[in-house]
Amino acid sequence: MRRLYFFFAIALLACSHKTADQQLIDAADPAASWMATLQLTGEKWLDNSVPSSFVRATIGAAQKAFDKTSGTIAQSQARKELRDEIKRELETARAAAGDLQQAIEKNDRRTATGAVRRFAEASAALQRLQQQKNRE
Amino acid sequence: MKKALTLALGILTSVGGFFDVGNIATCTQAGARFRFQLIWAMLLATIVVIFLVEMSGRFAAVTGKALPDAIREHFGFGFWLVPFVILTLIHILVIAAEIGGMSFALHLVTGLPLPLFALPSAILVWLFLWRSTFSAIENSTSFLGLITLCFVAAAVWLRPPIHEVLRGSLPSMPSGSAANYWYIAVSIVGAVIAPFLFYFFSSGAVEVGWDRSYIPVNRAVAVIGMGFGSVISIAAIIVAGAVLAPRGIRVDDFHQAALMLTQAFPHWGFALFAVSMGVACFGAAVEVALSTSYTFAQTFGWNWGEDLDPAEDARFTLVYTVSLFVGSLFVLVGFDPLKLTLLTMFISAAVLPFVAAPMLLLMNDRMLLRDASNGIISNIAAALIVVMTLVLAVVSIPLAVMGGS
Amino acid sequence: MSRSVHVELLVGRRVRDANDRVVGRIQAIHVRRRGHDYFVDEYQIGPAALLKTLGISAVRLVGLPSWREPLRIPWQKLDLSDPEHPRLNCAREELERT
Amino acid sequence: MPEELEIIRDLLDKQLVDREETKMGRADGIVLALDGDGPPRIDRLELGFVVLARRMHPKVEKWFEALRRRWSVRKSARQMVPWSKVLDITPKHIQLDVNALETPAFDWERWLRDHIVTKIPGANGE
Repeated sequence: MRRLYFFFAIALLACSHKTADQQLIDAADPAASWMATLQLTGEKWLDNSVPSSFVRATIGAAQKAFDKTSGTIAQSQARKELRDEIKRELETARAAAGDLQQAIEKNDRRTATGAVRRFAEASAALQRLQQQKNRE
Repeated sequence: MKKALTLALGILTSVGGFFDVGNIATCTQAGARFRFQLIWAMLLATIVVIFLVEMSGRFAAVTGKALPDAIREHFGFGFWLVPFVILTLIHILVIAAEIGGMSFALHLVTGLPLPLFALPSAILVWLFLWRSTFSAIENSTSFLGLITLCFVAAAVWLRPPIHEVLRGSLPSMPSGSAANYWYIAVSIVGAVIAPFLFYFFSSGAVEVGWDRSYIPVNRAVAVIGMGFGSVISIAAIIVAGAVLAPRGIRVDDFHQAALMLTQAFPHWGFALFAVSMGVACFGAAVEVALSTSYTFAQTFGWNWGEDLDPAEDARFTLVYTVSLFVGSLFVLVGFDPLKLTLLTMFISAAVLPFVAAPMLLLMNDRMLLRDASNGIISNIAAALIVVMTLVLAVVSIPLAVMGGS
Repeated sequence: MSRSVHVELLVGRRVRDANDRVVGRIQAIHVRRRGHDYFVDEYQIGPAALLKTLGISAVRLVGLPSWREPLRIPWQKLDLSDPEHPRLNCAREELERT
Repeated sequence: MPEELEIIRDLLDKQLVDREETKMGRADGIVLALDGDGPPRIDRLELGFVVLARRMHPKVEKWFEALRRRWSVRKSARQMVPWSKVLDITPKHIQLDVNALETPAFDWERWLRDHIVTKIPGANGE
């Protein structure tokens, strides 16, 4: 029986120091999902498939999720570089959301296209973090 | 001829009652998070619900009594009290979730804030119940429900990889996070095997006056009706799996699911999703509100029946009026419709034993059913169902804590 | 002095015999018709009686050997002066012999 | 009327209907009379929330009683139906020789109908 406890202790230890980073990446998962949602929403707006009111409502909901994630970053004990990287992606997404908001009010398709591209990059970056974590 | 008409109506009823806010929420989450891996959960739930719906219809046809009526009379008020209280809470929560679904659909179409539509949705359902007879209700809600076929059309149009869909139809271990996988699987089952379904179905059978000769019709209605509703739900899983999963979009909010039809139907996709959701939730809200009144009326022995004018059964009318109003308060206060729906589906899964067990006991009562009581197959199925619901109930609480993130 | 007993409160009450030992719970009350009125014939105690009342034969549902026959108490043997505590006016064994 | 019955299975909690088979509540309670040294006789049926409340728990009954005194519509808490009023006993219901609308069982129904339901258009299906 003793070996079992030994094995169990090692397993706990192994994942505990990584837990902070892992937890932060998992916590950022909804934000990545919302970035992908805004990307799709922007694309569909450009295809005239969705009304502006829907885009506005989706941006609102996304911003709430971004705020929640930035709150989690503030309290997280994960590695500094990791926290900064996620914060950077969040800022990109937040700015892009603001631009998309203006773009749909002024029907400015060029800015909207730019915003959609930035959503794509930000969500791709966070998804890469997720894949790296899964491979470790 | 009358039987053929009843068969058609019965099937339509099951379509109307089957696909609702619970299915939309759980199927889009399952597809978005695990692509086609959870189709088996929907298939399993459908088989179980077909058995349970067939039994409740057969019981009503043979004894002329609906389930709440029979359970109270047979096991006594003390025994019935606990399931009755639980069922009432579930009824209120499901009404709230359905009104949440309707309000979200109206929010999509108009862009106005969601809580604004809580009372209007409840009043719309109330007006429909107040003025219609049972059969009028059933035909129209189900007919409207056919619009949800757009999910099937979208699933076919997207041409998902068949081998992957088939592999998903067999139970499998999760690739992603296990807790979330089983959390969604349990909520899928909770959404399909909704407790009100049997109580409503048996009351409906009494309303339209089924008798022993309707047992074959009842079986056909259960199989085709539930099967039909299940096809639409599986289509929703496939569409979410094909459109949302590759983009890494999780469904934490209904807004994230609202675009899933736009890939197949660029111009109509958005409107189709809104109308489908609105109509499906409206049909379900009508049925759940009615089911609440049936359960109360049969428990206390009041005159009941939607065919009576409101003046003739004031208490029956009062029950669905109050439950619709109380249900709408949840949405008015600002509960998020998706979280409210998932919570409701979870509690439904957790209380299934309380609801299924009394029914299965009844189905074995030779005195009441004589030769129509459960055969060996139904009994084995019944025993498996009770065990499954117990496992679900036990497993759902820890899962909600771990998997619910 | 005519007293009355509420059946709905009698259901499931534990019955004690003359030696204060618990005999079982009241699960069924059989009555027989004379004219328009019905008069109690016997009471039945125990799990088998409960199952019979619920119309389920244990054999059929679960496949267990059905419990032994319910204990039957002729009406005159049960003292209902205190409905909260029904008492047999004889020992338990006496009942089982008949 | 059947020769033999089992009170709990065949009578208690049974659906009650009047002469025209209008549903009028359930046999929430059954009272046996212990008169003289003969066997107990079924004396009457009882209906009403108070009867049900007492079956749940004496405390619930007191709470119901207080509630009822303050603003209840019903004149008497529990309605008693003498056994002589029983017309027929079938597996589906117990038929009573009464007119449901006049019985206290319908106090609530009448009150709701007169005060709320009929005030709303379309109540009588016109």
